Amino acid sequence: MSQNPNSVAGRSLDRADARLRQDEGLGGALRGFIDRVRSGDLGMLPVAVGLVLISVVFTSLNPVFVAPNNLVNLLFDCATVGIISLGIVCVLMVGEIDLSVGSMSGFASAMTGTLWVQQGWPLPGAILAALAVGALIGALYAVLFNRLGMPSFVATLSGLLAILGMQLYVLGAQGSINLPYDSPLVKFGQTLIMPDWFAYLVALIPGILIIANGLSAMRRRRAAGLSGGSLSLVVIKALVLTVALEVVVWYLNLGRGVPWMFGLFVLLVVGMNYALTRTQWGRSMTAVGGNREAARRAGINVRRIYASAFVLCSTFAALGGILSAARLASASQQAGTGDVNLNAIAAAVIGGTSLFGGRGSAYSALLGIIVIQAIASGLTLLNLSSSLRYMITGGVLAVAVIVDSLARRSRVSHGRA
Amino acid sequence: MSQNPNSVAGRSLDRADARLRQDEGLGGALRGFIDRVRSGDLGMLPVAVGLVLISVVFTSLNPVFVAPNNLVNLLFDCATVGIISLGIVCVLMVGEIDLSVGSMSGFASAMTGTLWVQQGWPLPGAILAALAVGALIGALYAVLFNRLGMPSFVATLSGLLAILGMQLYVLGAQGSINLPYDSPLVKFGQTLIMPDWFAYLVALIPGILIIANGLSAMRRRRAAGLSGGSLSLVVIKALVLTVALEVVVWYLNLGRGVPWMFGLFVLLVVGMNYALTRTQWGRSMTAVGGNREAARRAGINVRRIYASAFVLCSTFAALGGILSAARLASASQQAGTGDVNLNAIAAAVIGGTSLFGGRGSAYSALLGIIVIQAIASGLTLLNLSSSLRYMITGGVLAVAVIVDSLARRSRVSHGRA
Amino acid sequence: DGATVAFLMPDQGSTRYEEHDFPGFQARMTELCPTCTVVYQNANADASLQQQQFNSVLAQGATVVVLDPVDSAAAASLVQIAHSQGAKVIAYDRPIPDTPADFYVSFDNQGIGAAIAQSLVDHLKAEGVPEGSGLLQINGSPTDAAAGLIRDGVHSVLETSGYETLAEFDTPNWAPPEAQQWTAGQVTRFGDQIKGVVAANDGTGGAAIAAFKAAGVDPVPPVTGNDATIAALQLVISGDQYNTISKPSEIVGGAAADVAVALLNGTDPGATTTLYDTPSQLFVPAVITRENIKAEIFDKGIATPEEVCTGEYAAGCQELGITQ
Amino acid sequence: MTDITGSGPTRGEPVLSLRNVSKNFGAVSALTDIELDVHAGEVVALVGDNGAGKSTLVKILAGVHQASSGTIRFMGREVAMTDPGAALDLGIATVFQDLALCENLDVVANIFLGRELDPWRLDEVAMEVKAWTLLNELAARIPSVREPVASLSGGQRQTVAIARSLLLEPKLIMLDEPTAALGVAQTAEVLNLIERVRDRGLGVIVISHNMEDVRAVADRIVVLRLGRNNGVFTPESSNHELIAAITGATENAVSRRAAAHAAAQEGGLA
Amino acid sequence: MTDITGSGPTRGEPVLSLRNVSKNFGAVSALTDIELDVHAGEVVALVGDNGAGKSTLVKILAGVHQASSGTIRFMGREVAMTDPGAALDLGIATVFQDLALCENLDVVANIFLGRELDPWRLDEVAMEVKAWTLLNELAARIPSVREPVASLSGGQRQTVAIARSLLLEPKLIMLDEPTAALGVAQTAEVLNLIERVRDRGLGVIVISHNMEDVRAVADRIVVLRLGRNNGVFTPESSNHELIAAITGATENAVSRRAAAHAAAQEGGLA
Ligand SMILES: Nc1ncnc2c1ncn2[C@@H]1O[C@H](COP(=O)(O)OP(=O)(O)OP(=O)(O)O)[C@@H](O)[C@H]1O
Ligand SMILES: Nc1ncnc2c1ncn2[C@@H]1O[C@H](COP(=O)(O)OP(=O)(O)OP(=O)(O)O)[C@@H](O)[C@H]1O
Ligand SMILES: O[C@@H]1[C@@H](O)[C@H](O)OC[C@H]1O
Ligand SMILES: [Mg+2]
Ligand SMILES: [Mg+2]
Repeated sequence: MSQNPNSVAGRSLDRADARLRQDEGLGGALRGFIDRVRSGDLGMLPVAVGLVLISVVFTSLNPVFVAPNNLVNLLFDCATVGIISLGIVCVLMVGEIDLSVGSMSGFASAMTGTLWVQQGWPLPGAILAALAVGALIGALYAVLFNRLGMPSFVATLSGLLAILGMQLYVLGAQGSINLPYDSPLVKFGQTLIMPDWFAYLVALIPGILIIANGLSAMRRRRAAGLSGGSLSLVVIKALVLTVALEVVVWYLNLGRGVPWMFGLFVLLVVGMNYALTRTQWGRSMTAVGGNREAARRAGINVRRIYASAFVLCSTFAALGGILSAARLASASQQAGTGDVNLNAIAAAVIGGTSLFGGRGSAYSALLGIIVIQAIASGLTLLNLSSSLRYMITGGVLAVAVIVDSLARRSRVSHGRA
Repeated sequence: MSQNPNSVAGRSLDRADARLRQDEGLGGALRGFIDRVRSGDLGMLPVAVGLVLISVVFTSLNPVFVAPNNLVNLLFDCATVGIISLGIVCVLMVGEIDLSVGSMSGFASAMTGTLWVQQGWPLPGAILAALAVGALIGALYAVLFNRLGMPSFVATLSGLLAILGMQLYVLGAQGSINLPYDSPLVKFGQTLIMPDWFAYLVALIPGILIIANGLSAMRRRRAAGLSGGSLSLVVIKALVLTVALEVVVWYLNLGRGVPWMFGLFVLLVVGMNYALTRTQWGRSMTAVGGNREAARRAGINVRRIYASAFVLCSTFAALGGILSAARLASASQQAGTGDVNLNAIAAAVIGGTSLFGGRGSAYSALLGIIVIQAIASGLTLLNLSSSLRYMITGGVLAVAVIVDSLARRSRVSHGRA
Repeated sequence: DGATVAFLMPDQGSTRYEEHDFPGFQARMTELCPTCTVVYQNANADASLQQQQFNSVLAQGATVVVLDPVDSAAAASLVQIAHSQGAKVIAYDRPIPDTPADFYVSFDNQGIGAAIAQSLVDHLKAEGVPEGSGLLQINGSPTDAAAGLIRDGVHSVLETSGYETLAEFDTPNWAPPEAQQWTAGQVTRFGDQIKGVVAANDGTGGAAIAAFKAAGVDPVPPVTGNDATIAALQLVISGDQYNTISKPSEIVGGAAADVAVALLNGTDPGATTTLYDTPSQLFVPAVITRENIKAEIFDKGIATPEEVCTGEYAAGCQELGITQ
Repeated sequence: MTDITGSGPTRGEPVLSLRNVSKNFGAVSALTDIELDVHAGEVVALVGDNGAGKSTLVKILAGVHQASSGTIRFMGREVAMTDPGAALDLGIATVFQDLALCENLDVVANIFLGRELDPWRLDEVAMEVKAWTLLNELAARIPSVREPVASLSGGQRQTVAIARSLLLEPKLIMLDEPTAALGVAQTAEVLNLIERVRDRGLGVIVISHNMEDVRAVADRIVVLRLGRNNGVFTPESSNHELIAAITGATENAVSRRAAAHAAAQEGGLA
Repeated sequence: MTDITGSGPTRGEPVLSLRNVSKNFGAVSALTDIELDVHAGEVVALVGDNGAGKSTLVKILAGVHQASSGTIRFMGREVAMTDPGAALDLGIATVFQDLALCENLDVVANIFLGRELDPWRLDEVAMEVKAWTLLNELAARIPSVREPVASLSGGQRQTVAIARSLLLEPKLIMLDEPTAALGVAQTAEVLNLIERVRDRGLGVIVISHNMEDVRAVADRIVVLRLGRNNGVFTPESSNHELIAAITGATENAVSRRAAAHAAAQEGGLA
C-alpha cells in the first residue's frame, strides 16, 4: 500500500479503527464471507439456494424439468411477469404498493391489440400509446397520493377496478383479438432467439464489467488513501460468473437458445439496478423508503420521488402486458386477471424486497419470478389434480423461501435487522 | 371542582400546564372539536361522510337504494366479509398481513358442509371443528413467522394456495354442497331477524353505557384530581347516538328488521374494540405494531402477541366463511375465491387501519365493509355493462375515501402523522 | 403406442373437468391404448399458465394434445406451435376459431345458453305467464370467453321470447356470493315482477335461489342452471331450481379419446360436421327438469341415487320414483 | 437582562430576524410571539427548559413546520419556508435534535443525502474520502462508514448528522443540542467547529442544556420559557441568573440540589 | 487508577458481576473481555468515548443483545439474559439511550407498557394519576399525557423513559445517558433520583459524558475504551486523569481547546 497523505498511521483511512478486523486479500474476503454467512447477511444467496433445492427435487421427479427447451420456455414465461415485478420493486422501495399492475398490463395489451390490429395504427405507435397511458395512470396515482394523501393501497385498488373496466370496454363485445403471428411483436414474444455466438458474447459482458470496474475502483480508492480490496477476489468473482453464464448459455443453446425477450428483461433489470444503486435518484428512492421525513429534511423532493416510482411501476406493467400479449399472440379480457398481481408482488417479496420500503433490489424481481415460474413449470410436469397442485405449490413456495427466512432470522439475532 | 390534594395551584393535574388552552365544559368541547377538524384528527368521521355522500348519489339514481329491505340485505352481506375483515384488523395492527383469509373462509365453509351435511356431524361440532382448524392454521403461520422468520406475506401466500387446495380436496367430486334451507344455520344466514322490540332495546344499550361509563370516569377522575370533562357533552353524545340508532332500527323495522347475523358482527366488533383499547393485550398489540423493538424491551412477549393476531385472524376468517356458507345455503369450491381477500383487506384499510401497523380500530372493519357493500349494492340497482360497472366501482371507491384522505393530509401538515 | 397424449383443461370454475371429462377421457384411453401416457393439466383460468402447460407437454413429447382453451384467441398460437413441432391438437369444449385445430369435440356452449333459456321460456308460457313479464339474466364471468358464448345463446332466445329482460349481470369470477347479492338487489327493486331467472351455471343459479329465499319470496320463481352438479340436481328434485343441463362429460371425454387414438394411428376420426374449418363432433346436451331427471340422470347412470338422495332430498327422490 | 433587538455583539448584518412568530399544535401553544435576531458572524445560543419550544422554533426555520403566524426575514427579505428544501436553498443548514438520518443507508450515503457527487454515476470514492475527512475533523470514532447508520452508537450518529451540515455552504447554521450524545473530545471539536464557522462570518444558532458550553461559544444567549421569549443574556451573566430565567424561579431544583449538597458536605466535615 | 474488582466503596453484596464479556458485530469487536462489578447501594458510572461500547454493554445486560462470550452473574447466580423480558423479571430496569418508546402510544401507555394496571379492564384513571406523579417528581414539563409520544420534545421523551423505569421494583437500574436531552432542572432531579435509588440499596449503572454529573453521583467510575476496560476511577480522580483514560491520550481535543482558550484570553488581555 502506497504511503498516502490521507492514510492514518500507515493504515488506509477506512481501516484505521482498532476494533476492525483487518480483512485484507483473499483470506480476509473469505473470513468476511463466513462472518456474513453467520450473521445471515447474504443478499440473494439464500433464495438462490432455495431455487437450486426445488430444481433438484423437480428434476428427480421428472428429468424433463432441466431439458434445455423446458428451460427456454421458462425464460420466455419469466420475462412478462418479471418486467411487471420490476415495477413493483420500484413502488415497494418507497414503501408503497400498486395493486393495479395486473389490470394495467391487461389494459395495455388490449390497447395494443385494438390500436394496432383493429385501428390499423403502426405497431410502434400502438406500443408507445399503451406505454404512455401506463405512465399517465402512474402519474394519476402520484397525484392522488401526493396531493390528496390517499393511501396507495386504496388508490391503486380503485385503479385495479377502473382499469379492468376500461380493458373490458376497449375489447368490447369481441372479447379477444388475435395478434398476427408473423408480426415482429409476436415473433419477439414467441420465437425470437439470440444467435448462439451472440449469446456467448453477451455472457462475457458481466465478467468484463466486473474486472474493469473493480480495477478502476481499486486504483481510485488506493490513490485516495482507502483500502483497495483484493484484486484476486475481483478476478475470481468475474471468472466464476463468466464460466457459469457461458455454461448456462451453452446449455440453453442445446435447445432453442436464449430468448431475446428474456434478454430484454435482464437488460431492464440491470439498468434498473444501476439506477437504484448508482444514481442520485436511486439513493433518494432508498432514503424515502427508509425514512420519508429524513429524506424530506435532506431537501429531497419527496413528491417527485414517489411520482417517479408510481409512473415507472405502471409503465413497466404496461410493457409487461404488451409482452404478455405478444407471448400469447392475443389480447383478451382475461389478460392481467387472475394471479398476475399477486405473482408480480410475490416475486419481488420472495426475491427479498421489503414490503415496508427502503430495502430491495432490482435483482429480486429476476430471482423471485424465476422461483415462481420454476415451481409452476415443475408442477406442469407432474400429473396432479388441482387440489394437490395447489397444496404442493403452497408448500414448495414456503420451502423456497425458508432458507432466506432462516438467514434473515439470524441477521435479526445479530442485531442487523 | 373540589380542591384536591393532587391538583396543582387550583388546576387539575392534567390541566396545569400554562400552554394548554383550558377547554372546559361544552364550549371547550366545541373548541376542541373545531381544532380537531382543522388538524384533521377526526377518526372515522370522514369515512362516514364519504359513505353519506355515495348514499345520496345512489339514492338519487335509484331510490330503491334506501328502501328498508335493500338496507337489510346490505347488513346481511356486510356481516360475512366484515367478520373476516375484523381478523385482518388484528394482523394489520401488528403490521403484518394475512393473504389467505379468503381461502381460509372457503375451506371453513367446505369443512362445515362436508362434516355436517355429508358426514352427519351435529352442526355445532362441525362449526367448532372448522373454527379449530382456522385457529390451527393461524398458529402455523405464527410458527413460520416467529420461529423461522418467514415474512407473513410469503407464509400466508403459501397458505392461500395450500388451503385452496384443501378446500378443493374436501369438496372433491361434489364441487358444492347444499346446506338445508330449514336448518338453523341457513336461517341465521338468510332470514333470522331480531324481534322489533328487542332491536329497539338493543339500540338503547350504547347510550346507556356511554352515560354510565362517562359518569363513573368523571367521578373517579375528579376524585383523583384530574379534569373531569363535561357532563353535558357526555349526555349529548349519548342522546344523539341513541336517537340515531333508534331511528335506524325503526327504519329497518319498516322492512324486514335487523338481522341477527349483523347483530353478531356488531357484537364482535364491539368486543374486539374493547379488547384492543381496554385490555393489556390490546395495548400490547398496538405497541408491537408501532415499535416492535420497544415493545420487546418493555418485556412484552412479542411472539405471543403475533401468534394471537394470526390465530384470531384465521379464526375470524373461518367464522366468516361459515356464515358465508349460511348466507348462500351452499358450500362450494368458489367460496372465498375472487374478491373476498381484497375486499376484507380493503375494508380494514378504508376504515382507517394502517397497513404499517400500530394504528387501527375494530370499527374500521365495520365502516369499511359498509362502504364496500354499499357501492356494490348501489351498482346492482343500476343497469350497467360490466365494463362500466368496474369503472364506476373504482371511481366511487376513490371518492368514498377522498374525504378521509384530505383529512389525513391536513393531519400530516399539522405535524401529527 | 407408448405415445404421450395430453388433456389440458381451462379452469376450476366448474368441477366437471376434473370429475367427469378427464376420467371419461382417461378410461377410454386406457381401453384403447394401454401403453399410452396421459398427462392432465388444469390452467386455473390463466391463459399464460395454459401456454406454459402446453409448452411443457410438448417438451414431454406429447403428440396429441386435447385442449380446452382458456382464451380461444391465444389458443390459435398454441395450435401453430404444436403443428410446427408435428403434434396434433384436438379442440375440446370451446372452439379455436382462428386457426383450425385437427378436430373439435364439444358441447356447444352457445347451444347450452339457448337451451336453458328456451326451456325456461317454454315453462313460463305453459304456466300462462303473460308476455311482457320480466326476467333476470345472470351471466358468467365477464373475463371468461365461454361465458360469453353462453350469454349469446341466452340472448338469442330471450330476444324473441316476448319476455322482457329486467336486468342483466356478468358475475365476476362466476362467484355465487356476487350473484346472490345482485339478485337480492333486483328482488328489492322489482319485487314480484320477476317471473324467472336465467342463470348461466348451477353456482349462480343456486345463488339466485338463495337470494329469493332470503328475501322470503315464496314460491321462488323458476331459475335455470347448467352443469348438472349434484347440488343442482338436489335443488331440481326439491323443486327449488327449475332446470339444469346434463353434459355427460364422460362420454365427450371418451369421444376425445377416440379421436386422439385415431389421430395417433393416422386413421380418420370420423367427423360429423365441420365448424370453423375444423372437422367436428358435437354432442347435444340434455336439459334436465323435474320431469326428466330420473330418465336422463339416474337411469343413464350419470349420477347415483346414493350421492343425490341424501338427507332432506330423500323425500323428493321418492316422490319422483328415483328411490323406492 | 438586555433588550431583545439591536443589542449584543453585532458583528455583521442581520442574517435572520423573526417577529411575532407563533405556533400551535391543536390546543397546545408551543410558541407565542417569538422575536429573534441573528447576525452574520454571531453565535446565538437558544436555551430553555424541556418543551420550551426551542426545537419547534428550529424546525420552523428549517422549513419542517410552518409557523401559525408571524414573519421571518432572512438576508433582509421576508421569506416563507414552505419545506426543508426551500430552507436549504436559502442557505440554512440544520442539525436536528432527532438527527433525521436514514437508518437503512450507510454513513457516506447519509452525509451526502440530497447532495451526492455526480448524480448520474455516484462517485463513491470521492464521497467516502470526503466523509472520512469530515468525520476525522469531528474526532469521530466510527469503525466503518459502509455500515448502515442503524448500527451506529448514539454519539456516532450525532457526529454523522453534524458532518452532514458541514457539506453545504450555508449562511446560517442551526445546531439543536449538537453535543448531547457526544463524548468529551467530540464535544470540544464541535465547539471548535462553531467558533471556526462563526469566524467565517456565518450566523449560528446553537441549542444546548449545558450552560458551560453555551457560555463558552455564545455571543448572545436567548432564553425561551413555555414558548415565550424570556430575556436575552450575555455570556457574562451569572449561572444563577440564567437558570432562574430558564426555570422561571430563583428557587429551583438546581439551586435546591446545590444547597443540599453544600449542607451535606458541611455535615460531612463537621 | 484502582484495581478492577473488590475495591471501591463496597456498600453491599455484589448485585452484578461480569467476566470476560465480549461482543462482535460481524467484523467489528464492540466489546472485548469486559469485567464489571456492581454492588448493592452503589452507583457505578460507565464512561467512555463515542462508540466505546457502553450502550452495547447495557443492552447485553438488558437482554437486548446476547454476549458473544463471557459470563454474567446476577445476585450470585449465573444468568443467561435471553430476552428483555428475562432481564426485567430478574429485576433489571433500563433506560435506553434510544429510549425505546412507542411513538404511536400516549405518555401514560408508554410509561405502563407491559405493566398496565388491571389487565382485563385497564384502569386509565389510576395510571394517569400515577404518571403525573412520576413526571412531576422528575420536574417534567409535559402539557398533556394523552398525546402520542411522537409529539413530545426530546427532553420530554427522555423523562417519559426515565419515569418508565421507576415503575418496577428493580434490584439494578441502568441509565444510558439519562440526562443527555434534559434541561438543567430535570437533570438535577434525575441526579437526586439516582441518589435516592442508591440509598434504597439498589445497584445503579449510569452512563454519561458529563464528567461533572458523573463525579457528583458515582461511587466508582469505570472507563471503557474501544470496547475494552481502561481503568476504574473514584470521583476524586482529576478531570484530566479521567479524560486521558477516555480519549487514550493526555494530549487531546479537550486539553488543546483549553490551552487555546487560555492563550486567547491572555492574548485578549495583552
Ligand atoms: N447492531 C450493530 N451492528 C454493528 N455494529 C454495532 C451494532 N451495535 C453497535 N455497533 C458498534 O459497536 C460499537 C459500540 O457501540 P455502542 O452503541 O455500544 O457505543 P457507546 O459506547 O454507547 O457510544 P455512545 O457514547 O456514542 O453512545 C460502535 O462502533 C457501533 O458501531
Ligand atoms: N407535532 C407536535 N404535535 C403536538 N405537540 C407538539 C408537536 N411538536 C412539539 N409539540 C409540543 O411543543 C412543545 C415544544 O416542543 P419542542 O420540541 O420545541 O421543545 P424543546 O424546547 O426542543 O424541548 P427539549 O429541550 O426537550 O428538546 C412541547 O410541549 C411539545 O409537546
Ligand atoms: O359449464 C361451464 C363451462 O362451460 C364454463 O366454461 O365455465 C363455467 C362452467 O360452469
Ligand atoms: Mg428540543
Ligand atoms: Mg451509547
